[in-house]
Amino acid sequence: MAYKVKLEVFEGPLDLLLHLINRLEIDIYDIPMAELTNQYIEHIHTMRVLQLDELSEYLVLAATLIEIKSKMLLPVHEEDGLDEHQDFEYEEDPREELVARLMEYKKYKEAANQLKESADERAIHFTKMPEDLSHYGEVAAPPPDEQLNVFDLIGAFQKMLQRKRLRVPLTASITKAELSVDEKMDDIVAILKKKGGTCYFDELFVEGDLTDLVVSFLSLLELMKRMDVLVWQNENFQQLTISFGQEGS
Amino acid sequence: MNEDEVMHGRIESLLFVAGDDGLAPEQIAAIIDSTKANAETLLDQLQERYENRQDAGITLRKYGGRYRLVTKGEFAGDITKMLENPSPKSMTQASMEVLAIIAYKQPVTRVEIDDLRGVKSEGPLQTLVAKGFIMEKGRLEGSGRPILYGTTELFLDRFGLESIDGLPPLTEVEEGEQEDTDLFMTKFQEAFNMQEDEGGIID
Amino acid sequence: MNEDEVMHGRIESLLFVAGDDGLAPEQIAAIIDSTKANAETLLDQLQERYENRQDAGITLRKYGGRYRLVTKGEFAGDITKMLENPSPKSMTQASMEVLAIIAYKQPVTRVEIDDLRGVKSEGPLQTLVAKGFIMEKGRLEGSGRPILYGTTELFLDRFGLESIDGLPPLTEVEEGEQEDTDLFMTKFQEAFNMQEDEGGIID
Repeated sequence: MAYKVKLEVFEGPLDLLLHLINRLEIDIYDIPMAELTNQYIEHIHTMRVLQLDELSEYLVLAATLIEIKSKMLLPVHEEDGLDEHQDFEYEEDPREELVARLMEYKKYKEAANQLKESADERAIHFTKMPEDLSHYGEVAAPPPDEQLNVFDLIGAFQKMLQRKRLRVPLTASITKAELSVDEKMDDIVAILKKKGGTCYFDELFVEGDLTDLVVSFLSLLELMKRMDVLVWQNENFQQLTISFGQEGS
Repeated sequence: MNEDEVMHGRIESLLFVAGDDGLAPEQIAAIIDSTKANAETLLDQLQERYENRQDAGITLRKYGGRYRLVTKGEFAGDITKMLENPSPKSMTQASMEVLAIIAYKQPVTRVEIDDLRGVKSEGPLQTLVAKGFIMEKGRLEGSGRPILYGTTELFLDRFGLESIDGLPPLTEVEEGEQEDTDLFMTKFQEAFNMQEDEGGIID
Repeated sequence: MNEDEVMHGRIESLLFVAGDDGLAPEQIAAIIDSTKANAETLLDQLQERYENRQDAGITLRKYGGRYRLVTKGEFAGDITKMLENPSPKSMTQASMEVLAIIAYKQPVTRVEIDDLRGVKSEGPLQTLVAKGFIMEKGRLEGSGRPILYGTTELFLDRFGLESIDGLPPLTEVEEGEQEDTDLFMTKFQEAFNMQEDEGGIID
């Protein structure tokens, strides 16, 4: 099992190759192609057993490796007095492109780690929500002419979600008491109607703070007691489903 | 003294993040591992500092048993000016949030938006209607018949969308929500047990 | 000096109100009726004060061209305690790689990213869009007119960068830099452990 996880952590064929190069303590600028190719193929063989989704991409690189290996086996020029190794230093090395790709990939892989560190540093600084300025006056707002950005919308949404995470109740003693059970019962009926008469239990408890959730639950209990709604489940451990009772519309 | 200074810093950071919600002295005491009385002494000292320091734009107020940071009264004029000098982005985070919720969840009621944001959204909604980005799309059947909001043609135009289906998916968000739900349910369980002990029900 | 102190107070109150939105120096200049350069000087002074004052729980940071108040790093523990928030799910290695490529090479197409990584990046791209870290920055002229991706303001904020130029330079790997590789493997191991903690690989 641990082995499997270790294989899954490779982010692609180049990542696997970098790993092998490091593990075999190979000089990346003088890769022994035969050895590396064998190791690589051995690895993807194991991965094939695991039905890796991106197997095809791994195979493409395997083909490249084999191609490079065979190119290196071919005598390029028969010049007297030079052994094969030296030969490659003057001729174009078939490994060159692969090495360049690996180095380029490695650069960004390291940049990713640096970025992660920056994100971690940023994450320890908390901020607050903008103050509600509506009581200072209306923001005069003619339709803006400039093109706005959908991605700003997503950004805003994500910021909100983050804040929501921060708004997890400070302590259990807080009672906002904004919603009564009666009001919440109406809300639940409204949700049910909107969802066409049936909804999952969880859908009633997606939003709100702790108090809201407690009130929602009590409201649901009350509705069940009155037989306004039914709560049922198809099988054990399945989601609870809420629907209108006989009295409901 | 030095020790106290650090405590003031700690408390300031807590109050800052708590924002509008503020904090009860008991909560502060629990976090800084001290007594309520000590927390209150520190809060009093902190308030005195804010009042005496000319370079402080904020001060400490106690409303309904909870302490919160607020801006000093003398800067109200500047804050009003902020409204006249909107951000170059031209829409506030609040408006963008509300617009995002409506765009992705439409048709949606104000109560749903408030719930999701954890804060009242009356102001941003008015702004968005005034800007012509959202409109009433009917009313929900049921108690109160609340207004359902949806986006307008102008919204599509200004945001360069062919149709509302052209919005990029928020798949990751759904996952996050699910996690939140799990967390909430754990909390809920705790609270429920607690309430049973107290023998009461929140109303 | 006294004059400056009052200015610091004014600016603090503005930044407090703006919260997460932050303020651009131009906005502050407009509100306090001064020049951008002067506003920036005052902001620098303010930041220095925050950093030097032990009793300050907050400080000033500039992310993506906008100044905002944030809590000091040393109080993160207290705040986490207060919020009882689970730390946000960290991103997968795949998403981080794609994000790094986009950050440094933007604008860039999916095909370029795929080529560089030697693996399809569709999933991570969608995640990054949904998280609000990347956006479409137009399309490449030519066959198929592929989408060009770039980073967003939110990316700068969440990664603590003043601007995209603030990215650390890419390290060119020197020949025979074994140490570097070791470091890389350490990181790799860390990332691997982290993912194990998450209990699986998300795509």
